[in-house]
Amino acid sequence: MEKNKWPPGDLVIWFFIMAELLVFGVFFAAYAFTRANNIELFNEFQLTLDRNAALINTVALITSSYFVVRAVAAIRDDNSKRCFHWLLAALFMGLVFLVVKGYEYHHHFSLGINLNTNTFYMFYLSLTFFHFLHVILGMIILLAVALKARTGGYSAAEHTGVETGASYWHMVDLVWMILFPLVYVMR
Amino acid sequence: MKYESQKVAKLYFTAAIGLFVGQILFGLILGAQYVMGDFLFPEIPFNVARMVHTNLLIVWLLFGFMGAAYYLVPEEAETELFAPWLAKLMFWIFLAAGAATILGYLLVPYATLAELTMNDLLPTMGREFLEQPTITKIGIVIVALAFLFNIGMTILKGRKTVVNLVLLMGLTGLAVFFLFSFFNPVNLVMDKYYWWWVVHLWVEGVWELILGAILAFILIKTTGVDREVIEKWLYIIIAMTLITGIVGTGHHYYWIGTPEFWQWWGSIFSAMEPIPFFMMTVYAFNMVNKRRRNHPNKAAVLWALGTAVMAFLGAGVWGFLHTLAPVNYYTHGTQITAAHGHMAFYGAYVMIVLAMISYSMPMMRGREACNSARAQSMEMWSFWLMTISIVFITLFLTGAGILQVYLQRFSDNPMPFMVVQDKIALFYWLREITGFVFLLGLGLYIASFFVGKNEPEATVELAK
Amino acid sequence: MEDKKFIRPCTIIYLLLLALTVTTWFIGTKGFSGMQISLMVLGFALIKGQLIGDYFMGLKQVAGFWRWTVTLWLILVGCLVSYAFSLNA
Amino acid sequence: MAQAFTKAMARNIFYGGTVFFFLLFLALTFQTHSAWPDRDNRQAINDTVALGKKVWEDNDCIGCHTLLGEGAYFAPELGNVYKRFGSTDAIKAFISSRPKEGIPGRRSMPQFNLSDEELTAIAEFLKYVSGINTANWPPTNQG
Repeated sequence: MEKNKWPPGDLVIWFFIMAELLVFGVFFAAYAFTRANNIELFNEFQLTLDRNAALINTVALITSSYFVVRAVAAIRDDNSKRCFHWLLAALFMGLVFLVVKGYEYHHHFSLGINLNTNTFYMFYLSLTFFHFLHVILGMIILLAVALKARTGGYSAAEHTGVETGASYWHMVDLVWMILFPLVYVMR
Repeated sequence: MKYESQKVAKLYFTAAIGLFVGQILFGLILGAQYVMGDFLFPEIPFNVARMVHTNLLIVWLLFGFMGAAYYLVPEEAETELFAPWLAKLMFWIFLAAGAATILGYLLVPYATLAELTMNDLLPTMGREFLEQPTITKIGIVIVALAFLFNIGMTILKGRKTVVNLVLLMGLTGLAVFFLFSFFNPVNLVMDKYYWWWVVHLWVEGVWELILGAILAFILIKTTGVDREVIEKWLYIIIAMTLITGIVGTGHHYYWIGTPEFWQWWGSIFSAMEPIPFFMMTVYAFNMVNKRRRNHPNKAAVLWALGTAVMAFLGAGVWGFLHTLAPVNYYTHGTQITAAHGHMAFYGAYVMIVLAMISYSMPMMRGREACNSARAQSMEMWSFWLMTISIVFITLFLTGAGILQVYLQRFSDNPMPFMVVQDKIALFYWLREITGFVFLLGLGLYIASFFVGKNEPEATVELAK
Repeated sequence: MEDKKFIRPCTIIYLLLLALTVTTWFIGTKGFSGMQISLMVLGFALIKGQLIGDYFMGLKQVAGFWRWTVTLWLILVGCLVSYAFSLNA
Repeated sequence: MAQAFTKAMARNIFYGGTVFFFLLFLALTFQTHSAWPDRDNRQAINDTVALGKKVWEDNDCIGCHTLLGEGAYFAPELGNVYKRFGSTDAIKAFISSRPKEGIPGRRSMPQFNLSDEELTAIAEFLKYVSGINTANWPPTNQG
């Protein structure tokens, strides 16, 4: 099969995907190295996190990403309507993520936990909240793409917008794939 | 120059250069006081000279930005300025207010000035860079509003280009964030926190939009590269600037009573602040290399490229040097900060204003496109003198800073501040001498406006 | 059809991602700890990341620099994190 | 068909990114506010300290000194001067003993002719500042 020179979507988004990955990468490394100096603290408070909620969220994001893959496939097939439906499904899974994560935050905040409580919670809240905001941003992008798809704004010949939104959304998923084990599981 | 009303910029630029000279003279006084502690004491104490030095810098850069806006907005919008009379009126008001404030600093003790201007009604004075009496601050707001109105109406009735839009956003942000200078709680930590919303969000936020817009304008004009390409780059650069710069404010929140999560957030985001500056360097050189024509104003192109390089070095590299929290723990509040400040301001803001002056002044003075070859060559000499001087000033201050950090904070037997100052006096002497070379460069710069007046304009052939 | 060629591997990848996720979760709920376990979990995460990059993001169909962007990032993060976890093991 | 490196996309990222990060900044600011009661020594603030801050500002002390590392680098750091000098009396004595005409050849603090009340106030202000939790900055007592 003929290979492309460029990744799917608008190239600009890929520059920002790289920038975002860089920031998250630095955050991950900072977490890991700080943990190395505070192992007891990190191990103790990691246990207070809700791993079941994190599982639901991981599944939600993977599923959502998969739905977006289907949406891209649909538009390549010139089927705007199907593309729109898959995007809606993806958005719904994004919403699931936000609700579950919101529930987790509610739990922590009701215990009076915030960025200043201790180093572990500082990292936990910083990392997940920064990611949380990315989920919201990604959903806004997907929503914009979905609305345009519904009015037939894309076609098999021209659907850069769908691919752009999809690439960003996969990045949000990708980051969570590392975040979940690092913060919730590895000890 | 296509529109008569653009000429109002000439007033602004003239004032800017005049105040620039004042700034440098007071810089030399400060440098002398660093090595001869009793110089001009008690007539002009250090704090007064420093206020004059920094306030003149801010005011002349504002004059420069306004002049640049009055010149480029009508040309971009393809229409005359909305109200040239208002621009002239505001010029004189601003100049008078600025001059009165500086004279106030110099003629009466600061405490008396505070009393005379009724600072107690709304105390805003006595904080770094915001030393202006409250009434001057209110005056600045009024001038800024009138200016924004004038520029905004011009843009509204004319063509809406990205350059104009970004410039307008930058100038609006400048006015909006200045409002935080009126917030001065007794709680020092809160005071400092919001003080940075003026200072940081200006110089590492909205001012960079202004810088980006002016640079884009100059590049469009001098290289003939497609506007679409330049505007796209402009968007990406300012996007990166704000994405890194807003949370990057956190690098000021390490040691002033703010919570410790800022050490992480500030370090990570401010470590990325050099990226937009690097992109700006790449972009400026790229555009010049891809130029569709050779502009005969070589000096303006030199200033524009110089801005890109020096902003990256001063703001990007020298900023990065001490932005990470573990490093900043030792360097915070030392000559390292001063070194960074000098090169960053010169590279990013002084040079962009001089680039704009260099590009537009010849046309406002009746030339077709540029000055004579002799005037340009003199101007380029001044470019190199001033730029190399500032590089050396930065290096000397960095040397002083490194020694200061070691002797005062890092060694086994930390020495008192004043003892350390004596030990690093050599660097201060070198800095002061270099300052005179800078003044020489500035003198040449001004002289370049007066030489070769009767000679023909430089042509493209000569420019190659 | 082009369509199926694209979807089918993605569906398989999707199921694979789910399986790895559940495994990770299982290790987490059991509270297993230690360097070997941690590195294994990290390994799963890196594999998941690579799959997402290759198939969902479609980088497998790309040649040249961009093909390796996600991979490079994963290697970098993987090295830093595993080094940090090996420090006090 | 991708590859277009479009201006519209760059614009959207600029607007989206700016709003996004400004909101993030506001969220962090909110967290900062909630952390302050434990760090900023607000319980020490009273009318004397308020007057002290006014004296500090009205004489532009920041024009020579740093306070918590911010200001001019011409004279010593004062955020920890209370700890360095050991008492408010020592601070008052230093300020009031500055010679009017300076010291030949050396840097000298001007004589500000402060009243007793103002002297007490500035010393109390500096004492309040020394109680702010600065994450162990400065590294040494010398500032």
